[in-house]
Amino acid sequence: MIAQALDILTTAAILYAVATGLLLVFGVMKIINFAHGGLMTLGGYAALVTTQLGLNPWLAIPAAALFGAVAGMAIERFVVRPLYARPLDAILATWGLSIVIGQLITIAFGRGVQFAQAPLDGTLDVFGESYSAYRLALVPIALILGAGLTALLQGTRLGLETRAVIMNEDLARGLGINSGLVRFLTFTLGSALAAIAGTLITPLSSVDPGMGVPWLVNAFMLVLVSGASLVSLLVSCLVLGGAQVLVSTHLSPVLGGLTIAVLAAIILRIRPQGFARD
Amino acid sequence: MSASGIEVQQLSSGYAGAKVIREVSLATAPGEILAVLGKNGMGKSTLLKAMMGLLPRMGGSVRFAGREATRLPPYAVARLGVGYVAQEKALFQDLTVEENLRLAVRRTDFEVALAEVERAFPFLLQRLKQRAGTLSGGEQKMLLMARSLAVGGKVLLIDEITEGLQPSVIDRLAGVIRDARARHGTTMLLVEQHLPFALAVADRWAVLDRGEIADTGAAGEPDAAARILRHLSV
Amino acid sequence: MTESRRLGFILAAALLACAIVAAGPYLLDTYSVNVLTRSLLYAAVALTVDLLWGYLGILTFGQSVFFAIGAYAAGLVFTHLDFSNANAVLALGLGIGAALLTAAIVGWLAFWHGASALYASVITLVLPIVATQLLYSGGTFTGSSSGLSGFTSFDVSMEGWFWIAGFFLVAVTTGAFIFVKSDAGRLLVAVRENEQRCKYLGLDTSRLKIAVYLACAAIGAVAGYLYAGYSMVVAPELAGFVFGTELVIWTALGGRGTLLGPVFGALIVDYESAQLSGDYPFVWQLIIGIVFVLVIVAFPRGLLPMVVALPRRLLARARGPASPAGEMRLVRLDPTLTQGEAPGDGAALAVKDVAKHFGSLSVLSGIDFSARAGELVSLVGPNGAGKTTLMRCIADGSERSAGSIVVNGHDIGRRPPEACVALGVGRKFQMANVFETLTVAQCLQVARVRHARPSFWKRSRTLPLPEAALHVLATTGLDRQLGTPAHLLSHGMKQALELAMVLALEPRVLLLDEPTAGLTKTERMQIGGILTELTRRQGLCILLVEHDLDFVREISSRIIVLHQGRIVLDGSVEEVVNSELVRQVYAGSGHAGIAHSAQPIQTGAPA
Amino acid sequence: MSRRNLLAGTVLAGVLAAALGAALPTMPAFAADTVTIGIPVGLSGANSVVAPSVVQSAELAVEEINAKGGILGKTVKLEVADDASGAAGAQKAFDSLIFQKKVDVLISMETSAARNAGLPIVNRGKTPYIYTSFYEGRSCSPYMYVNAWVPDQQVAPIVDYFKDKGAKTYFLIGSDYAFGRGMLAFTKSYIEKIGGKVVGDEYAPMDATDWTAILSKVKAANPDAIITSTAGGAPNVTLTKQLRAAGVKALYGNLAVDEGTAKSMGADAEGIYISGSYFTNIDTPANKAFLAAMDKKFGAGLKTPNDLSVPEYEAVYAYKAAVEKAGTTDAAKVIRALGEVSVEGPRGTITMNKQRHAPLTMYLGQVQADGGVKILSTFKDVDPGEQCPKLK
Repeated sequence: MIAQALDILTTAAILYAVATGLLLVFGVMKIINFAHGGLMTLGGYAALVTTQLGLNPWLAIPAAALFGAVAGMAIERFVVRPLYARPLDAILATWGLSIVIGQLITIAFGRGVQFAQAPLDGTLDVFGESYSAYRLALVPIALILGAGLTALLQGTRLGLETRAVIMNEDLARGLGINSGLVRFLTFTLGSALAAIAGTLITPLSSVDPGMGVPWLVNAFMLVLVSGASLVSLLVSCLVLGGAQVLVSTHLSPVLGGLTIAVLAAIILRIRPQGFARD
Repeated sequence: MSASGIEVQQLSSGYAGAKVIREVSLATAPGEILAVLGKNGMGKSTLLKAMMGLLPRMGGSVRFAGREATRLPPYAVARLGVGYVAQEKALFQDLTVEENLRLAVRRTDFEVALAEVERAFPFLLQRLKQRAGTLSGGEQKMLLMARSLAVGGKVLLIDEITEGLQPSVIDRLAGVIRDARARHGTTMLLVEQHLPFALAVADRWAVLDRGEIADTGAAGEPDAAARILRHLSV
Repeated sequence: MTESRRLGFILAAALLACAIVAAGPYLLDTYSVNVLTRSLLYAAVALTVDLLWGYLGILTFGQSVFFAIGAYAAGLVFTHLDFSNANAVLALGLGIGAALLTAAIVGWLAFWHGASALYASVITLVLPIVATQLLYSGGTFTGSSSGLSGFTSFDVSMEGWFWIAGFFLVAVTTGAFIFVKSDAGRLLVAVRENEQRCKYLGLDTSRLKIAVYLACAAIGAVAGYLYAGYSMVVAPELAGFVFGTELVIWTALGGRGTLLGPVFGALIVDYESAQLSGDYPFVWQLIIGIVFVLVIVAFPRGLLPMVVALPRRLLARARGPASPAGEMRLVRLDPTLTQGEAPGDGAALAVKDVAKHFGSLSVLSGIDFSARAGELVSLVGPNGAGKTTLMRCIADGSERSAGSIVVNGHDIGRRPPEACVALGVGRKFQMANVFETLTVAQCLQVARVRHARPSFWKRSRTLPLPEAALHVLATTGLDRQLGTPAHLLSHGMKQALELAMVLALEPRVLLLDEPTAGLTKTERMQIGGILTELTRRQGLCILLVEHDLDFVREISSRIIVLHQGRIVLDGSVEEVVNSELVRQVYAGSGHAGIAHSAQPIQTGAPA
Repeated sequence: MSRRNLLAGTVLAGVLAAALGAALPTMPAFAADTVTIGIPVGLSGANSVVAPSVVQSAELAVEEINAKGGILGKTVKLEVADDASGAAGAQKAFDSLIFQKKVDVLISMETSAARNAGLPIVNRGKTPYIYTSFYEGRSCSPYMYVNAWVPDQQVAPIVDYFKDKGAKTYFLIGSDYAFGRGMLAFTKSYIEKIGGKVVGDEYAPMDATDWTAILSKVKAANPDAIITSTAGGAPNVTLTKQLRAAGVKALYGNLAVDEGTAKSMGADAEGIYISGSYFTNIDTPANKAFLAAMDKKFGAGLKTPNDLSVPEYEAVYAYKAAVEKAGTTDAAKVIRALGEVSVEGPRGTITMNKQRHAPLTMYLGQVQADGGVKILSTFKDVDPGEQCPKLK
């Protein structure tokens, strides 16, 4: 029981960390960024380079944020900006970009599976259950990420302007808010978050040019179900991530792998706004 | 400083392929209040949106307080010190009163802005943490007005602020507008359908008919109401 | 060019293509024949992506699944039951049947009334992921990751397969080409352009989408079946997301909405990748990725239109101005046939206690009125009074929050717009709402689909319209611009076109939201004349929202005044015009006089 | 066209021109005095990690053979083609090698999907084909020989060893694909045959990298030993990492990890039991000579030789022996000869004479703290069992 509760909790935490960047971009720009997986991969390699340089593995997080942000700026300026009016094309173009990112990484680092040093090893005892320390650490990390993002959105001028653009872009522009700049910064931040997520999953996963892609579809479905709210994303991650763990444990891991995608599709069929409020 | 308030010359605008306003020219002195009247669908809101840059300007020019705004995007127009009070969905319903005010106030000190709000609508200060969407219709209009005043801009464009309001609220808005002009010399363009309000507040008026200026005059002229009603009446 | 000459031309092109296919094995080396045989089959699937995405506007990542279904049907039957002619037929039947069933389920999920384009894409994205996983977990039955191999198949030579694949592709492409250029095929573009208008023209767009989706699934399954028969192997990657997106990439590169572009895109890219990926596997994929992004961003129409544009422009210069496209002749329908359904006993339109609210915000409440056939009722009131909302409630059963609406004696219940159209409701929108890329004549043809089933292969040269629609066309001069694409029309002309389209539906209850905005004075008066004539001669019941009160006064038989979501006055023109109340509503000082409109306001401070 | 479009168009045209330039056909060598060996291999996709080592060992074999006068006096030439580790890519690669490059033989280390996709093309081209990757077994074609292990050969060493260590309960974990299922099905029946008990067997999707739910079950079942057979690369690595992170202490046998991967996994790999027909530590003169030659030829660029690359090296020699025995490169004769010749290589003496498969000497090893593999025991000439009873 306890093990399963911890599984659900940590799975939800991982999913949350992976999906926030995508959610932010979708919320502000109404664009699904299929390069999210590629940007996660970038973060994974940032972790690799960091540990190969002999630096503290935790330093991988700011390094990844930097890489992701720079890539995000370039992508927004040259690919996403011309496509605001064509959201379906934006999906395709960002998917093409993730192919490009994957191949560039392959050419630079090779196709092989690489290993980055994990910042935390071993297990912790929780209510008599010994459990992976790093997985447990992901729960507060995801919460910090969520709280930090909430603080940014709720507590700063930029966050306020971002929320205003999400709610009503025309009105925001009429009040002197440069919504183009807000979009640019949002995409940059979303890309940085994607890269951070890539770093966070490396201790659980391996580093290879395709590492981010398997996460993409689940993250994408979670975002669609959540609308543009960080709170409903938390709910979706717990509910759908929990369902995934339960199905994997009690039915079959193969069905478990499909749970999030299929459940999300059905939820959206019944309730197009998903878990979002109105 | 320039000697001009609002200068609109030969402005045309509308939606893809359809000009709603055609070569409209208007001008006000600094600190002057101009009311634009007209029936529904005659292009009044289009005029304001085109001035702000929210709709494409298909010819002509716009200047505020002597500064060129014809080619500026909306946020840049707003940063020239032009406040815009839209007719519909002009508040962020899910944001609090305070956040709605903060969004509009850029460089100005927020405390100074709040003092301005307190002077006009003191009740809003008690509601700062309330979501704007939970305010009543009249209160929302007052918040809208307060937000424009808080900016402390040189020019205000106001689209049918009186729509659907009780007479007492309308009276109060009229007072606030006159007060603002008296204290800050704000230039204003009011789009209105409420004739008594328009004539009570404005210095001059213009009637827009099918996208063109059909008539103009001073608010003080004795036959103003009659002339305007001819354009508005059934 | 006459219709038969046009079709003859297409068939001649198809025959030429067949000749090229027939010559293929004699001109190409064995290697190219082998690789191209598969590419030809992939191209047939890419074609279905184009039909769905380029024409119907549904971005699909899941066409690979139908290809795999056809392939696996053959693989499974030949592996587990052995190959025989009877089993070959069985496998084909199973493949098509399973593809249709899958497509029906996906269609039900993805294309319901109100589903967004993004949602449909999401479903097609989930589909290959689920399908691949099912194939993996099929154990020895599906061969899991290794797929099925080593089964016996048709005894056909390599050249034979090349011809089969080639002729199949030519047949499918020709069929698709004839279809999309036919009267029925034009509906695809109409749905992509403006699905809402289609629904309000009485077309069940969900059904149309599902029908096309089913057809595309069947084509994909046949291609997959041929693939398995030829290559004698099936593998899960055939169903995968990667192959699904590859199909989209080929389509995008070739040029969506051109049919030939995706076909050549698939052939060239797949053939080239066979050549290049051996030597430069990563660089090749990088190039494809970069070119794809570039095309999507800078040349969304793809490369074929660019390639074709230059010679065509030169050709056009040599030939001089283009001759007007196929001439369309207007035909007047016999008025005795266009009366539509006879009005029921009671009122043509009865609105009982209708209310509409968004959350706690009430937009309409207690709306109660009825209108007889032959009446022209005008709805007036200031902005935000709820006029357009009321129109919407009458034309779409799912809109209102409470109350009932009866049209010609039938309660509309919760029916969608297309079903309300079938009951006799016709709605013209406030902003001109037409199909921008279609010509005037084509827009009108789409509007007539409900009455005259369009041909799946021909283009009609005549356009039979009811008199009222013809009258609008003649009055506004649109009858001389039948070949003009709608986006080139002025705003006023678009308004007139939309009115004609709605009249072409032969409605019994006509909802008009500002039909004359943007028209000149004379045009307005002419439209007014047409409307009054419709009510008088054909017994239409018209509900008109209009701001031009002069116009309203001129043509109405009755006026309803809405204010803040309620009916404040319902009476004759005289009564309304002379009402002090209405004057106050419009001059903005009437609030005190309208008791129920006053909302309590807490101001928190003395005024 | 606007200036921007023009610019983009120029760039596009440039890219296309580059692509087409690269497309200029590489003319097949048609000299009668060469023997061409085709190597379809997963340069991209799942197998791309191991593919370079496979190509290197083939290159070494060819260089050595040519240095000693080639095969029947003809120079040996390699043609490598990428199969993208999957069926569609394999079809292109086999088409290209057989019909365009007209190779005399195919020697391939590939995924089962790629092999299956290639076989019908091999049948059409009637080309001799040596498959050099361990696989789930029972793939048969009159044109194909296999010189790598199948479950019947690999599983016994590990399970026997675990039994000796006192293990009674076993938990099996695999990726849901043909190799994973095939290996574990055999493992399960073997464990039960020798009196052990399988307390759980679980499969995750082939590309899964999240093993949470399965690991919770493992912890709940608390088995004496765990045997895993996952897809190579990321799934294998993630399983090992997460298994270690979860603090599972049972004996851990991994049927799918190779020496190089184990080395790069670092501390997480320590203690894993692996079984195979080749480890770099095999202490024979043939292996030492092979490693020295590889080191000399590739130096710093050397990819560690492994259980997938060494069979490739030996297969080239097997083909040489078969051609020399047949006295010709004629396909039918070479195919017959392939089942009769023996090759002395780094893995020992190998003859593909058991229903197109080969008896192999198998080793049980354990990964050490430094990443090296210590060989614990050796099993001589393990029989592949009934693989293709219909073929001789």
